[in-house]
Amino acid sequence: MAFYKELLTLCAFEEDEIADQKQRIERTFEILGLGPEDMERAIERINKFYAVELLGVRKALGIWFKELFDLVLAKEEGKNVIYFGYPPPLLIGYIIKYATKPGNDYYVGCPEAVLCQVLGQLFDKLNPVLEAGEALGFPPGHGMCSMLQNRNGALDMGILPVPDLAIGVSYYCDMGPKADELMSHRHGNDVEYLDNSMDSPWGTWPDYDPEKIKFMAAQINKLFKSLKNKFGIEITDEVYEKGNESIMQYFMAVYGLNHHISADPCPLSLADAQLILNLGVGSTGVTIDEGFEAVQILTKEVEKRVEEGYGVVPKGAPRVLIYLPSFVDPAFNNLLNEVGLAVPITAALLPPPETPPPYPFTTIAEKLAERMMYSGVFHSAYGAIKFFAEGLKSTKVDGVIFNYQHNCRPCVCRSKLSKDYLDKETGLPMLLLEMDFYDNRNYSASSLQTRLEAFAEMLLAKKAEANKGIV
Amino acid sequence: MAFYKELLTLCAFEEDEIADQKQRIERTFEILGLGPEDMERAIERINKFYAVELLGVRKALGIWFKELFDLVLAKEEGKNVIYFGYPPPLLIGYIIKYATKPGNDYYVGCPEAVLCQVLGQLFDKLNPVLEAGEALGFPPGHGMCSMLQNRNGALDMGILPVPDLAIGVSYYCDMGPKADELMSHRHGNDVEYLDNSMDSPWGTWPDYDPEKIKFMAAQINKLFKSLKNKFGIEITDEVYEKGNESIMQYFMAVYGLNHHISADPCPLSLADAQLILNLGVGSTGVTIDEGFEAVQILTKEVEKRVEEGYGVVPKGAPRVLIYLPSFVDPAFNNLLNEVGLAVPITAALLPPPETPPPYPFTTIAEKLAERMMYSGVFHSAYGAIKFFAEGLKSTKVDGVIFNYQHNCRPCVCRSKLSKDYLDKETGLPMLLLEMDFYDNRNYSASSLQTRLEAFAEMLLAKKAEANKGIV
Amino acid sequence: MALKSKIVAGIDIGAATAKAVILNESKIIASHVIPTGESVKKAAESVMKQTLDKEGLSMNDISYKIATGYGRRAVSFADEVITEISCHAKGVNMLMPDAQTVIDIGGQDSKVIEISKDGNIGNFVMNDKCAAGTGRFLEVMARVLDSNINEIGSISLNGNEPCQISNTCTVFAESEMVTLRAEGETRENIFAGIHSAMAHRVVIMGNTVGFKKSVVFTGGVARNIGMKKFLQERVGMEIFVPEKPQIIGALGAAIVARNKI
Amino acid sequence: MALKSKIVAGIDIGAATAKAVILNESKIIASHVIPTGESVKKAAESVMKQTLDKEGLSMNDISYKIATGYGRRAVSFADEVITEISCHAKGVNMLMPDAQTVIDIGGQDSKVIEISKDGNIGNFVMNDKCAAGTGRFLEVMARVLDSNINEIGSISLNGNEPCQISNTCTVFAESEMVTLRAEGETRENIFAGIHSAMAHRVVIMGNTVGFKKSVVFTGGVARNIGMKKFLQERVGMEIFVPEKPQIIGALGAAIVARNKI
Repeated sequence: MAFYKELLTLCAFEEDEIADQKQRIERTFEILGLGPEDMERAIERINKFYAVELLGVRKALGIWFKELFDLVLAKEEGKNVIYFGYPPPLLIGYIIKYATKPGNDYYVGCPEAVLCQVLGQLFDKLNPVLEAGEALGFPPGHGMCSMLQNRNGALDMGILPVPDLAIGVSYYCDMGPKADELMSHRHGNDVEYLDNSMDSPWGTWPDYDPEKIKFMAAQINKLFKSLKNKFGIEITDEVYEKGNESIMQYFMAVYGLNHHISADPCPLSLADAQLILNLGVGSTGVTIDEGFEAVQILTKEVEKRVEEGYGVVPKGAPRVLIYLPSFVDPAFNNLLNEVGLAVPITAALLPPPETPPPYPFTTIAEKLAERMMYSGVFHSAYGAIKFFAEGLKSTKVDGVIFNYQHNCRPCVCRSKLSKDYLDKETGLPMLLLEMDFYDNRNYSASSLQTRLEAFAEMLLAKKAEANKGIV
Repeated sequence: MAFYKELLTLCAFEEDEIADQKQRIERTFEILGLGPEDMERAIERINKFYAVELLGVRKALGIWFKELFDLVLAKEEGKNVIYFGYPPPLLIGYIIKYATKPGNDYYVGCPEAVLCQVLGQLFDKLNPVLEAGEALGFPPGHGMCSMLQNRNGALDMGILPVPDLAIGVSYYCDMGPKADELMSHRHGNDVEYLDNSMDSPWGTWPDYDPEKIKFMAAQINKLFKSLKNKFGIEITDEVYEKGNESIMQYFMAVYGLNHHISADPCPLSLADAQLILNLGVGSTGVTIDEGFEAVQILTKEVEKRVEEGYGVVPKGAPRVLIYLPSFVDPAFNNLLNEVGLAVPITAALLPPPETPPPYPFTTIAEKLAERMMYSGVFHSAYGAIKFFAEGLKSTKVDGVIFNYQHNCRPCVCRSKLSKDYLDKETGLPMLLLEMDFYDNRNYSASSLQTRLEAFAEMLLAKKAEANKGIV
Repeated sequence: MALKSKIVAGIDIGAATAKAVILNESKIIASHVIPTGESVKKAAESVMKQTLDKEGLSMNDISYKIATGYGRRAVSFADEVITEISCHAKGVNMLMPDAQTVIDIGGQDSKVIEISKDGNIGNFVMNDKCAAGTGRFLEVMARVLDSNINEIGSISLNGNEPCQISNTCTVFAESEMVTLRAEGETRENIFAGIHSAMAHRVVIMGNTVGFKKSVVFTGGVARNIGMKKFLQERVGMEIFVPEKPQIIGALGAAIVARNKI
Repeated sequence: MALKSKIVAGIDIGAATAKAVILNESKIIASHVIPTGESVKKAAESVMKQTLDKEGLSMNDISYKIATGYGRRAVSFADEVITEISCHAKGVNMLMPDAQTVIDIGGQDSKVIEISKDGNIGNFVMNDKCAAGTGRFLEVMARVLDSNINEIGSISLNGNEPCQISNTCTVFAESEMVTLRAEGETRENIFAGIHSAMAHRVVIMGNTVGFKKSVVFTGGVARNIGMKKFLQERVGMEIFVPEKPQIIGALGAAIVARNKI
């Protein structure tokens, strides 16, 4: 039996699918240096961290593997390769992918997210990649997150195809484009920048300087022009509308799933939820085609759990909102449940405020730029916090875990502001946690666990005190 | 005798000037909590680190003190206060200052640079300010440079006046504006952003996307409009031209001084040179009026040293170019000379390449934006490195010290690229050094010294080997 | 069996020391502290046994046992585990009901805890990625100057001019020490500087939670009178240190155990 | 006095140990190593005296003395000071003229040095803000596992499955150790993991300079055979360790001294 068969079967691959894909699978694992021992470790980790009894979870795992194969083999399979940086311009990525769907001859995605999830969370083998990134000038402690380390490191190790075009994004963090510049210097690929600056005065969101939209729209149009000239890809109104529809369909399904997750007792672990959530972030390929189905299957399974009263934590457990499910390690995500916290929702799924965006832009590029601005997080610290605070008010939770990338300067600068502001606006207890996207090298697991447990103990005690009970 | 008299006399203050300014001086020192012991320490440090026998050096020290008084007392003296971030939009700052010169009722400057120089380098008393900044959410190891820590920390300690307007700048680093947002949240001041993104593809400088100039020009015009509406300040063509002239006069004088410093033996220490260089960076106030004179005096004194064959290092000492004179500590700057290295030039004074900027922009705002883009360092990593490499070729040095702020992501990402590229282009030995703007808290002085000494030993050996000599 | 059922135990296994407290209703009838050594499991068994021996008790006499501290999950005989953060709040609350703030500095981490009215955690902060404000930091510094960790606190009180120890990283602070030593600075001033710097770091961290009266200082480092002094200076209010500050976590665990029976 | 004039000395005062070498033309006639202890000044005098005593020499017999190492400036009797980076290049160049690369790992820092044709520094890199790749790191780890620093290298060779020691910070690596220990991992595997991680860190740093044949490993840590093995694995070529790797800096200083007379 092929050494990877057990693993892929666990991840909902069909027998003939494995046979059909034999060459692709073996070539991918060869490039990544993944052998039988790695498969065993991944199986062990998957069984330990994920609810593999749920077909939806297994399907999601399978999609991640397919994303990995498509990514690693893209060039060898004669595809054009387009990368975008992190945090990804999702909608733009989806729309490009949609435009190129007919020929199926493009890879469009965010490779660092795929590596983080599969090589990191599933195989626990991202460290050599991060170290290769460090060796390029992204050492730890230099304000470089592991997302920046891992793409450049992987390219230097030769385990990722060199893209035909990289879309550098600076609307949130100014470092992605520098990492892209380093990449194009070393590998000679083209880069197009999607620039904007996450700078608006405190208190202004949802208003902003329309000049920013015009600038970013010009950047997006430049990208569209380059896509046309270089690849013949045309972003027409129809492509925009249809692409948009297909993504909205996916995300509405995720919202629907989340609705069930917010039951009491909480029926799905954060590790499982994260698998699905990050699919939308990390990829634009297989997710569009197969992700929707996986979410639907999982939703049915979760519905059933709710009907049966099944919970990953006891009914009545303190409910927390987490800012971002961790990329670090599924162990961290599960830890939240282990210490007795229900995690019904993440910030990514908070409902948008009811105020509409203030300016009626009409072109595709302007509409895309405005949607990003309106999301708050790319507007300003205030925009991000305010959006979060408004969403929190509509959500019944007992506390908030604000976990932030300790090397991410937008996050860091916002962390303390957030705690102060949210404290004032909502009065909810908030735990600040420093993390990185993938960095099991730099956190002390036992100290993390103590903090989470203590937070759970505190929330339980507060609930008991509120009910005039005694612990 | 007033406890500060000896210090200010050392810094070229006249007796009646001290008497006239008594109240201002005492009030400033009171606000900053500087007493007799601090004066003693500053005197000791100044005598130790600077060539106080040179009137030009003493004048420069005096100007820094005047900048400090003007800054700290600005609000109490009824002035309007305008701050700009670091790295400062110098030309814009100068022009605003020039426009407000007639009434002398504005403070326009970069407060963190003044604090770094005076409270830090002269008094060695910046640590409490940095710690106050840390407490606000700028802890060390979070990719926040000490410039960001120190302005916000000082505002929170109440030792800096709250500005009427802060000009947030993100054309180089995206964090200044976030720090500005934190400031305006806490202190309620207005902020105007000068946005741009330092993202252009590798290899393109001096070309760039003209859209960037248009965007930045729109930002500058927005600032101008706000200056007019808020303060009635008008940036006319005449103000632009005259303001520009007065700065160019100052900088040409600095270039002239530098010409003499590049003699062999090197006649001026880096600590002394840095005092003058940073004046141009840290302030737009007294420097315009008195800085020019100080530079002229110093130039004459240095000329005399050259005539007499006086050097701060022996004739024939290895010559190095340093990327940035340190803000950390004058001890570091002097260390270069102590280990036997002549430092005839810093990157800031490299001659610009001969290629003119590619696009003929005409409005004031566009011209300002284009000048920044053309300087390379705000263009891209490539722009910064290429500009540096071209300048290096026209300069006779034996090695390069590339010291970079370890928390500064644009610098960090560029550091290794620079070493590789400069190695290829120039073959010059290059020492990479991690620093911060002011952070004697985070470096090991003895290890720094060992590296500098070893670099000097290496350069000496290479010179000897080249001359077929034997060490 | 009425008597027996009221006897409970709290066991606190820290990175440096293992502690046990045996409680009979509200009375501490025995407590003990030993170094944790190489095996946390063995340390837990050993400290429990030695504490029981003091009063001639056996494990069967204890009706409920709660483990806390860094090694809490390795205490196989415990009925339950609770974090040391809750336990310090509980322990302090029993000894000083009006106390609102705990500063707990242990071997590997430091915490500032707000105590709620009922003696639970109201809020807390714990050092994240940096060990500069922990007992380990003091230990390394003591070793650099060939000094006994138990003496450096009182030595520091004799420093009339604390050195400015500016480094925030343990490793670099160490090389700073070596330099000061080479420059002939006195041990007193160096230790005063170290304690002052460390107190500052803890207070910066604790400001997120705030320091409300009364403030109690617990954990092994609380026996260090130099640290108490410099913390008081930095916080700007009186700080109380219980008689046996290192057993407060174990005491808190025992109190929770008592409430379970 | 022709004889006397050819005798020179090199003194290398490191953070952990003080070393002296006495050279007569090209022959090492005496060498000695002592712990640096609390006073670098005293250590310098003491190691010099003990080295002289071995051959019944006195300070007057030495015509030129060069000090190097972290405490070089405290060696009051030295005629000159030179960095240990130059000295390691010189020392290795004398022992192995075809060597092009030195890996020097001392107590407080680590360096990778390229040797020029003439035995000078061709290029070098030294750890900057992190002590994770230094002797201090190993020392801390040894102490956590109650082990002798001189034995951990050979212990590590018996680890058949090196643990993944992923933490890059000394302090966090330490807590990782504690966890592994609590989980029952063997000392052998833990030490193998520590050595492997540290070797990797040194090699990442050294890649800036590159590793050209032959590579020589010097400094106190070079006596650690585990570190040699893991460095070889990471560098991918054979690494040579001189007989007394810790005296190479002092030897280099003596060689430069010899060239001065």
